[in-house]
Amino acid sequence: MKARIKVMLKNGVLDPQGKAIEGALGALGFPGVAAVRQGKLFEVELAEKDPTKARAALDEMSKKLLANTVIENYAIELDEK
Amino acid sequence: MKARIKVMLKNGVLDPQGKAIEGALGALGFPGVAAVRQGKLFEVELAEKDPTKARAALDEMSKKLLANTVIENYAIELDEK
Amino acid sequence: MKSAVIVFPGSNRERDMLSALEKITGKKPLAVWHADKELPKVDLVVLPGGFSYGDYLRTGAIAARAAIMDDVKKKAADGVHVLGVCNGFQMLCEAGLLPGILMRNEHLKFVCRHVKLEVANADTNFTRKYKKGEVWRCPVAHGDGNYFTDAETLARLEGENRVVFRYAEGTNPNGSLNDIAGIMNERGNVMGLMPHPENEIEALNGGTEGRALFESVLEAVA
Amino acid sequence: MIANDVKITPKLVAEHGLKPDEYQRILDLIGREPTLTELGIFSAMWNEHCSYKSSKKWLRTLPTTGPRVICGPGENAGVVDIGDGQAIIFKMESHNHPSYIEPYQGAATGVGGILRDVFTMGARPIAALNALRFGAPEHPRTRHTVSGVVAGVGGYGNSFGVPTIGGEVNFDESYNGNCLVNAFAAGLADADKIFYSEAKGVGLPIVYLGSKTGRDGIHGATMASAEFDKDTEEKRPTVQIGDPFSEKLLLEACLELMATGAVIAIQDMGAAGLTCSAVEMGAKGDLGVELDLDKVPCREDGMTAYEMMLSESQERMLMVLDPAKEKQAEAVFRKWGLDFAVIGYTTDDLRFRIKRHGEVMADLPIKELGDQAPEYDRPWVPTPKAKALATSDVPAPNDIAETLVKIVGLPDMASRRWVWEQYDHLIQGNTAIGPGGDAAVIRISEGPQGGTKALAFTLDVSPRYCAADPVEGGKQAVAECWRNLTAVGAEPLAITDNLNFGNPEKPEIMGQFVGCIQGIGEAARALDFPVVSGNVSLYNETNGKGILPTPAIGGVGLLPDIALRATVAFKTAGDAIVVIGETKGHLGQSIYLRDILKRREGSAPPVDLAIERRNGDFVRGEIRSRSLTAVHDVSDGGILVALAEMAMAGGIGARIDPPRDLPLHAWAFGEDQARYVVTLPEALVKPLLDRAAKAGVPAARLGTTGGDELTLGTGAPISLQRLKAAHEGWFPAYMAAPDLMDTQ
Ligand SMILES: Nc1ncnc2c1ncn2[C@@H]1O[C@H](COP(=O)(O)OP(=O)(O)O)[C@@H](O)[C@H]1O
Ligand SMILES: [Mg+2]
Repeated sequence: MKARIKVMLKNGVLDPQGKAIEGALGALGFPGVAAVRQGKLFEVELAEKDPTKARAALDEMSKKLLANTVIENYAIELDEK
Repeated sequence: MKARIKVMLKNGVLDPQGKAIEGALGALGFPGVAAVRQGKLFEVELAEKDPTKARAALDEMSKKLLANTVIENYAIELDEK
Repeated sequence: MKSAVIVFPGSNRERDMLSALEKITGKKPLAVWHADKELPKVDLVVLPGGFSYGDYLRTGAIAARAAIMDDVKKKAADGVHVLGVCNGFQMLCEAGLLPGILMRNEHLKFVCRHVKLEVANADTNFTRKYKKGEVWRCPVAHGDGNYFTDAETLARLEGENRVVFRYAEGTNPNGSLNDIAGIMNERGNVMGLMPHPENEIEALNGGTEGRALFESVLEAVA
Repeated sequence: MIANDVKITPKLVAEHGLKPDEYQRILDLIGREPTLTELGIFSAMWNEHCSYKSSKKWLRTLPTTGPRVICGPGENAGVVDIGDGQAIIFKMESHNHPSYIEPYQGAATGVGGILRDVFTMGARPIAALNALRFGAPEHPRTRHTVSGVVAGVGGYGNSFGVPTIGGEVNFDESYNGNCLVNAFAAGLADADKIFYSEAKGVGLPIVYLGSKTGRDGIHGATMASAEFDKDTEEKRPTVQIGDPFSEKLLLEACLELMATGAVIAIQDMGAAGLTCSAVEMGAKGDLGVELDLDKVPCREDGMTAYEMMLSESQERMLMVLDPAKEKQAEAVFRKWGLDFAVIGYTTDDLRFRIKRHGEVMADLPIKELGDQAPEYDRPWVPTPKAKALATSDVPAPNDIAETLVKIVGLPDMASRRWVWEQYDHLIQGNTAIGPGGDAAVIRISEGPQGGTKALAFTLDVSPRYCAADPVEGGKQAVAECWRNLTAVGAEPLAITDNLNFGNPEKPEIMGQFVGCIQGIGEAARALDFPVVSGNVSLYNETNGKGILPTPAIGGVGLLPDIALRATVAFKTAGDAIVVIGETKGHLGQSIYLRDILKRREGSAPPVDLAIERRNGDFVRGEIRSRSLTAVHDVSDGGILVALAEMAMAGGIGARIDPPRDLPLHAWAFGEDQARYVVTLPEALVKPLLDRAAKAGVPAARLGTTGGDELTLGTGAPISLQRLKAAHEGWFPAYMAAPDLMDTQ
């Protein structure tokens, strides 16, 4: 089963990367870019077939490794099929 | 208008982070993790209201800066509303 | 030899490079601001090491799109010598002046240590003062020096002797393909490498074998 | 959005870390109930971190002056004259609590903060060091903290572009819930172009520089003085994110700006950012300050005065500007893509006035905010003297050689290569001695004299000694620092300190603090090694258990000629090995006793400062007269460990003939102070011993270098290979295991 885990900085937490990219887009002549935030996206392939079990495992992985829950939020998307 | 740009390494392109995470997940006792790929996610806020124009601009940004199309694919998601 | 070092926001080895060039060529190199449109007339253009724009997007990615880069490409096309060191190498790849890309180090950690470099091709304007197969000590200091490219490009690089330096004696610090430390373009006037020859030029550094790289260009353009 | 006129309840007061009597003091001072913003301002100014209310009384006892001292404690960093019109500016600061909560960002912003302290005064940073203390290796959180902290220190320094060239790493269970991250930075400036925080002139513009203000670390300053407990989680949102890229731009912009002569006073925004910096600049200059917060560049919408005054967003500065040069100054900052905003001006009414949306949110007496901060003479009890341990009470190992292999591979003794290879220690091209020696050495390339001059740097303290005997431990920390500088051939100039202790409200902890300061003071006086800057970090304990007393000492030394420097590595086979200083075999509190026999006992090794000085001056003199080929001071682990380190560093073995008059293990692992191991050509031995005798310095032949083994008398030889494997192996092996720490 395939899944995606989306990890973004919590609101209000400074995002230096987003800031730098914002600046660069401006310099490259893209007007009206109000804000850019950069996050991580993990595509995970699991042997687990059962969605509930898979989700639980992914949640564990996110907490333990993929996301730094001190400053980041994460969201899990499962490809049900 | 809000949009998300998803940037992932093309297949066959080395992904040290994904590899390392695979290993770490194994070590942490998560069985059956077949593969992990790490990508980037950009949340962009645009002044542009018109979806077609917005999409065109985002496509430009991705080509010009956000993705290195030699090794990365990108996908654009618009929050239509 | 006249040389110029381009300064980007976040460059941090530009001063090392400027003083190395001055010590070796005896001429003060020019420092060129990234926002300028045009380079002065010089024999060597250097993209220095550092963390341009924080390297927040992809290393060298934003710098590769700076105003000055159009003229760097023009000069390169005109045959002017262009050298990219560390972050500069990453910029050259992002700018398409060199093939491939520098990925995150295999072990994901920044690494600063001395490695052994083998001169894979001594028949270039950047290495003519070395002997082929010669192995010398040089420092590296980077988090993204893991050279990667597709099989065909790699085959071409090797076939055309465009791999200039390799990590030798098992000192590959980053997992780089074929132990690649530095490569050049078809024409041989653009070279990028991850190690820092500018930090191996005087007794204080514990070795001076980095000088030969600059002396090679010096001789080539003389 | 927080209203400014909320009722100030005892609960609210407590949440701001203010004690009831401290709040009463506020009421008496301003004669009315403070607004919420004012309460926030007081909490920031009066917490331990900013006010030093528990430590002031004792810090005053430290020697802070000397012929070379240009500026002692009280400014952003200490300033010391190094001749040729040049000055070295340095300081050390802790970021312990933030680093425990979020190791990477906590450590990174700690480095950012100390770098800012240095370049705020007009110096370009040339060296960074870091003293790190972690919990027991087997503690579930330790590995996670180590990898995050080391990556954070490197992540910031490498990107900023300063060589990180030294420090310390220790492990002890007392740091399990409270790691220590002490960051040191030093910068070079022209002695006549140093910038201070004292505002001068009425009605001058106050300018905000650097990054935008967000809700970062609100109450970080308060947190930094709050003991840890289970609800640490709740404090997490106060974590700040470092942006080394912006800091690099800020450095270049500030130095460029200072060169234009536009800067009258400048102060970086550290803990409790805008509040502390603005009050300090005004109070120092006997001026009032009025700020219009609507002008402050903000990252987030709807920030209140309260939030803006307490925000700890990084990479920001405050400056009093020469109005005539305002445009010029702004151009510099725009060029570097940084924010530049006039947010207020100096006044003559000695008030600290804060406006938001046209309303006055705070109006306080600016001098009292600092001067009237509470100051405590906390009750303290001297630490009971641990009784000395007779050598006969310490069993010998059945195999000295095997024990040595064990010791060089201990968590506290193993090579720190895994750590410092993640730090760019070569950038700037002036690193003459990098990490791994006694002190690191940086060439001073600028200046009229050219490249011959150099500076040496080291960080030192032995917490186990301080715990056994705070006074001796304090002396020892300064003495070892002085010794490490001497061992590379440097003349020790001055020190900065970072005093990490537990809860000062406990008399026995306060006793440790008082004792260590006494020892530091004694040593600094005896060695002419003044304290020019420093930092105090208290309340380092978790659930009531204090850390080992850890007064880290950062020292700077001067080498007039970089060619006359010494390193630890054996240079050639056939050199004679000589020990300088007396070996009595003091095993109390030694590494051998603690880690091999698992006994934390005995008195700390006594430090005789007169002898320390005599022996050190002798060794430095010998280095400068080019008679020595290698020098290493004897510290943790004793003389045999020092010998092993020199052999491993040089890849050359040695044959050692231990003296007969001492039990072998006491000679090998005793940690007597004021000792150095040196090597020199055979022919020079006799003259050296004669000179030593004349100087009244104990010196004895130990053996001869050569081969690829270390051989002790008639004992079985140990191959350097085995020693190296143990010494280099521990850290990578330890860090290779999976990090089982749940970040949630
Ligand atoms: N955190 C660190 N960062 C950089 N270098 C370090 C760090 N910790 C230790 N080192 C280096 O490792 C070497 C050994 O450290 P230490 O045993 O404390 O030296 P000494 O006993 O001479 O004080 C020193 O050169 C020191 O600078
Ligand atoms: Mg030492």
